[in-house]
Amino acid sequence: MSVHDFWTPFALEPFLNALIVGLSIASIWLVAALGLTIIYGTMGVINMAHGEFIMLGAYSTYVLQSYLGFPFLLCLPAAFFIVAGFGWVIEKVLIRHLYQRPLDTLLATWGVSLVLIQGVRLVFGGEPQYVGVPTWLDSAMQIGFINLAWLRVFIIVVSGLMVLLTWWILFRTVTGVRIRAVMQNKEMAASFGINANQVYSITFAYGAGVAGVAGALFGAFKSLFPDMGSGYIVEAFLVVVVGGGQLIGSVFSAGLMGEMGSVFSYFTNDTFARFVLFTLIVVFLRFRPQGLISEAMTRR
Amino acid sequence: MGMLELHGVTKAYDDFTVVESFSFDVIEGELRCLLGPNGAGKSTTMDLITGRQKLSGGKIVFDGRDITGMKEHEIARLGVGRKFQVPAVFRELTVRENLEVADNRSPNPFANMRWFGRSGDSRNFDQIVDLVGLGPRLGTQAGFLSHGETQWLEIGMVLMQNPKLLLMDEPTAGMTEHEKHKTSEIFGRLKGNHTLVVVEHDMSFVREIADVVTVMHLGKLLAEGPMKEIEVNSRVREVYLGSEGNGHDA
Amino acid sequence: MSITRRSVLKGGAAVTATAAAGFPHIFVKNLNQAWGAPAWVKEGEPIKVGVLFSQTGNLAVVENDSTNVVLYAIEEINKNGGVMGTPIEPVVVDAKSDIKVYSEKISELILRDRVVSVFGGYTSASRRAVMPIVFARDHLFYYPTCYEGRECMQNVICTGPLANQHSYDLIPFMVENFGPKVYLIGSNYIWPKESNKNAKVWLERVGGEVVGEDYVPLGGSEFTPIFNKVRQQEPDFIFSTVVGDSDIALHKQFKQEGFNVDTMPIAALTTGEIEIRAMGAEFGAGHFLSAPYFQTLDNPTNQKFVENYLGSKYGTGGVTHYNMEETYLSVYAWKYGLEKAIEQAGWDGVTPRLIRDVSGGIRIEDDISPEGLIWIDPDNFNAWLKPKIGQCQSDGQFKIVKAADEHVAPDPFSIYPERGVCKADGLHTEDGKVLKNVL
Amino acid sequence: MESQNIYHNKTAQWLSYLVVFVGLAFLPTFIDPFTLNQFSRYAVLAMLAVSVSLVWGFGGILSLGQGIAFGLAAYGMGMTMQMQFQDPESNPIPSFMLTNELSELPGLWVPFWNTEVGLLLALAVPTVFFVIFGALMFQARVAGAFVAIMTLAMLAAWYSMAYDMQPFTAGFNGISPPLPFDWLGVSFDPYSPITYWVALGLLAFVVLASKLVLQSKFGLIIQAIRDDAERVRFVGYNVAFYQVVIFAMSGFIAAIAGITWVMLTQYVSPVLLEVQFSIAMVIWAAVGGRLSLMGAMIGAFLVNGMQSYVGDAFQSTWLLIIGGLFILVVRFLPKGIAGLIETGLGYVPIGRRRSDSMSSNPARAAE
Repeated sequence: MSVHDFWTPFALEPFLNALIVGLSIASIWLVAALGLTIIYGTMGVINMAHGEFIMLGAYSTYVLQSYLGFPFLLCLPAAFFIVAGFGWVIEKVLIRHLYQRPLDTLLATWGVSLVLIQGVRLVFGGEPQYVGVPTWLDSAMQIGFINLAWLRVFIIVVSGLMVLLTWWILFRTVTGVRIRAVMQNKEMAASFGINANQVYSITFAYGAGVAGVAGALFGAFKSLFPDMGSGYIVEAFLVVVVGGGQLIGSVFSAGLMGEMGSVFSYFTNDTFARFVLFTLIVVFLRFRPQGLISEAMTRR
Repeated sequence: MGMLELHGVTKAYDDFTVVESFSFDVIEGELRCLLGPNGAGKSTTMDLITGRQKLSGGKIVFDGRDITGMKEHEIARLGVGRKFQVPAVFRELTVRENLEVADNRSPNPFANMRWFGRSGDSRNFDQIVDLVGLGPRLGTQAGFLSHGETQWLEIGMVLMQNPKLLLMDEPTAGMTEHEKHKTSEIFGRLKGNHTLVVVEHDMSFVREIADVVTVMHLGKLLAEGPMKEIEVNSRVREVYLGSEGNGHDA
Repeated sequence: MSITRRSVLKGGAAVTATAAAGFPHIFVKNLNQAWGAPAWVKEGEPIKVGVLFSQTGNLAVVENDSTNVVLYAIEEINKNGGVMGTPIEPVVVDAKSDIKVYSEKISELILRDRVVSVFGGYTSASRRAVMPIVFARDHLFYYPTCYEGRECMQNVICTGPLANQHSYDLIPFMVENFGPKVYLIGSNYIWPKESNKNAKVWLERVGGEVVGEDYVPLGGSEFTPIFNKVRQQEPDFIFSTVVGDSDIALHKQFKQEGFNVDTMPIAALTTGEIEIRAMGAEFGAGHFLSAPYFQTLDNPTNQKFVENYLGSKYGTGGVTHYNMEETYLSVYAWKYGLEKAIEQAGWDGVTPRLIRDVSGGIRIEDDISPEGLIWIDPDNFNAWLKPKIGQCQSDGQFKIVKAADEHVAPDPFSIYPERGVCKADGLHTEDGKVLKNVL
Repeated sequence: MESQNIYHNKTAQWLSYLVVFVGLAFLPTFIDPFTLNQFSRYAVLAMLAVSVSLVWGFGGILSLGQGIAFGLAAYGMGMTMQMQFQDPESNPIPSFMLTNELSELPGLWVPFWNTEVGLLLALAVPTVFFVIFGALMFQARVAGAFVAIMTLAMLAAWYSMAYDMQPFTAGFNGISPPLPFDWLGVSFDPYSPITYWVALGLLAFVVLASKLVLQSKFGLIIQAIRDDAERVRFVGYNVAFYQVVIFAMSGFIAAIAGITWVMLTQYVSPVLLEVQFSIAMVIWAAVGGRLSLMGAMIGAFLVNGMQSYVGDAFQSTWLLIIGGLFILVVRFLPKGIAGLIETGLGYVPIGRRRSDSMSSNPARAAE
């Protein structure tokens, strides 16, 4: 295999397009990792069932659309509430009892993911399902040499809106103040009369709901099958960890990883790009275990 | 030459200085108390000596060697033992196992893989157990000890290290009067044989044990001298009485 | 060697009871029998065959149909008198879509259940995982779907197309109708690469040109970077060997990226009825597929097959497709082989290997075979068949636009002639050696 | 004085190991070759569970990357066995390499012509990798969930690598050496008692060596690090060094398992490097009891045995059952089956201390 076969020659316009594709990939990573960022960043819980929350979001959309005739746009908020409900229950029944054992939450949520995958497979069968999207999302945008599917533009916009919404909730509402208070010091927050348990429930449900929206979006450009979520979990975690568990950090790390992925796969192939990316991340974490962005460490 | 010398030690975060060109000397066999109100920088100083935090400036000499910038375990191996403010023992191990771990005669993992002996036959295991009075509790898991017992266990662990210098961060914190009394007995027996630096809030306890007292305030040296002098020092009284009433624990 | 024998001895749970049954024969065909193992088949006693597909997990989507169609074929044969009056008994196991389980289950079938042959597998990975025990016990495995070839095994019979048969007509047809420039997109593993190499051979003959070649990870669903390059290269058509979920994502994103199916269609080797159903017909319409079988094939045998199969309890999937039909044929190939072996050596003399050895040249006529006559190559034991080209219509079914004029020979080493020639007894290399079980 | 529970009695522990292994050694007398092969496989999986128990239960390092060592060693063994089949004259390269335009054996494969060198590489490469990777992590004081994530990412990277480097690995299709492993004049037929004894012997070696190590002072220190790594530093131990050693040990065990696995299955593919598989190892250890080597071993036998036998009966609800079981174990039985046994045995002798905080406060290690 010669070098020429392996490397695509450089040309400016497609390269710029590759950068835009990178933006689109980044938005997918971001939307996949957003819920996890909220849950991990606030509660320190490693939720291995996150991918399955995404899957549940996709299947909710499928059910709402195919059986109840919901329009696609309405499915997004609906998926949010359905999966948030799921998350709320799981937090109450399981996660709540494991806050003292963070590694065990990781394992327990892995069990949850097995149950969810198989549960969905039992109910809907293993064959792939699909979600229809409005026709205006089924074409591509063309401005000059820039090409991007409208669906991708839509995902970029939705993910941007969700980041803004989350930011607004965290930093501009009373609930947000409570969440941040609990995040920084649970005991202190409790002494101010904040019910930490309630905050955790809300946060977990919100994070799950955001994952649900991600699932609803992903159903539009790929097929739905019960273990579709397991493909997201590693990447989503890397986005979160590299971003230091912060909202803004995840935005940056998703952007960075999306662009790197796109540019790598422009020059070489996708699989190799993954390997390079993962290795770089491991090395990066070695030197900055706290991620791209982290608050000053408080020590006693 | 002192056992422990701090020369202009400084620790600063971005816009905030916790310890500012702080110097002091501890000579061999001395029991030094380090006093100061909350936020004076006492625990930070302990962290700096033991390598838990990195210095922003100055240098630390221990037993004639510059230990500035060394790693925690290297400093500990040179003979600095430390007891923490919040007692830190291995909660899932028994009291005996805690003490065995603390007996650090060999740092090499491969040597320790071949070591199956009980520390019962080690240099001063029985003595130390006797000193901290945990003989009947040797088989108990450390997580089940009372608060006072946990403090004593940690003191015992520090002693098992056979250190040249013992740093004790608030050894009586959270103890009952009875427990405090027993602790001061332990210190009485350590005094003379060991070099100790004790951080303490409890004035009566300090009065019982201290030779020389160093007072810190806002990261700086405020006063140094025998307890009697310190108690009448007007600057100390100002700082202390201002913040902590009559100087006894609240 | 002595170890092997001992374990075999112990293996027959009923060694002492049945030793006598196998021993009296003078013409011992097989070591196992020499050592007193029971006969593989007995007249009047149900003949056990193994059915090794995934019924659970992600491969089940395709392999459930495989299990079903094998059971359907066995039921059909049994209804018509079985094998020379003796019924067939399928032993069905679930490989759980886990390669590790395939290898565990095949030994269960061979050693414990003592089936005479096994039908199984849909992926090359599962085929390779089960091979060692099949070789070691000189057993017989029917691999009923397409694969890359380039292997020469003495214990396998395959009824699907090899890489050299698959694009035989497709590439010339596409170049002729759409233009010479092609972009190759495949899943990142051996079969797509081998298929692309074969496609390039055909391209060279008809004056085509490869303008790009890309592979996505199995299960990958992100095609925008590749479509970005496609847009840059402006090919006349895309040749796709993308499989499974990725295939669905490919077709969906093709449309969403705004490409026109009329001027740059996808010519695929795998996008059949089942995949179209999973993506929605509007994403598949207009694209091309090369396969030996389509549900819409217009002949009485196929009409009967579709009608009967979909009407039976096995036909819950609602469609028939090429993989399913190839699996169906493998059961008949086995039946004919077994009958021939019994004629040759008697019931007691039948061994799995004997069935394989006599299967060369077996024909499945068009009164049985929905795709029309096929026969098993006597050298490499793959199938001679006629690939066909279908274009997907808006209802999700294919319109046959071209069928091969004559049968295409399977040739596993077509592009590696220097490696040797695959014959019944092994790969004959240039220096005159015969290598067994090359994979 | 120390503990009233016979579960904590070291002599009793060693005796129980003796009984179990001697019992297992006589298995070939009773069962058929297929079941024997199955048990050999379980023995390999038990090694993996033991390696998890060692590094996670006792070392406090939740490694989700045990599959790396397992997979790398498996590839080493697969390559060794494949080269035993190749012939320098007439059949110099494995057939899958043809697809990838290789006309001669790549340098990476050349050492595997020699079986001893191949075996050595299969064991050494993963172990050395674990040393380097461990040093990278533990010197930076990466701990807790971060270790889990980093090992996971590394595993995913290796998976992509094994999958993508098709000229060397055959990618997803995998390598299946057609003949049994042949060494020292013995052909290790996967279905023969001798192969079973090899697997069992290696398991016994792994378990007993781990047990010894845990009873040594090293074992105490490693458990102390699990409880409070920082405190151990102030005692004067180089925590990172200790963590690297235990991590590499677990990697070495997983490598032994990888070699044995290929001997038993004659097949290697990237599936061995899948995330699901590595997490499954943690599940076995957790179900059996992460704080007990024997428990982890039993967990592996039990979960896999159930999967083979009970799983078929339940078919599609099986994953549901195993997922649910796992949730219940994590939630209510953090010490797994071994914890149950410990509690059970606690009632047997007289004078056991009752402690109500047992369930919320995991009691002391079993070893």
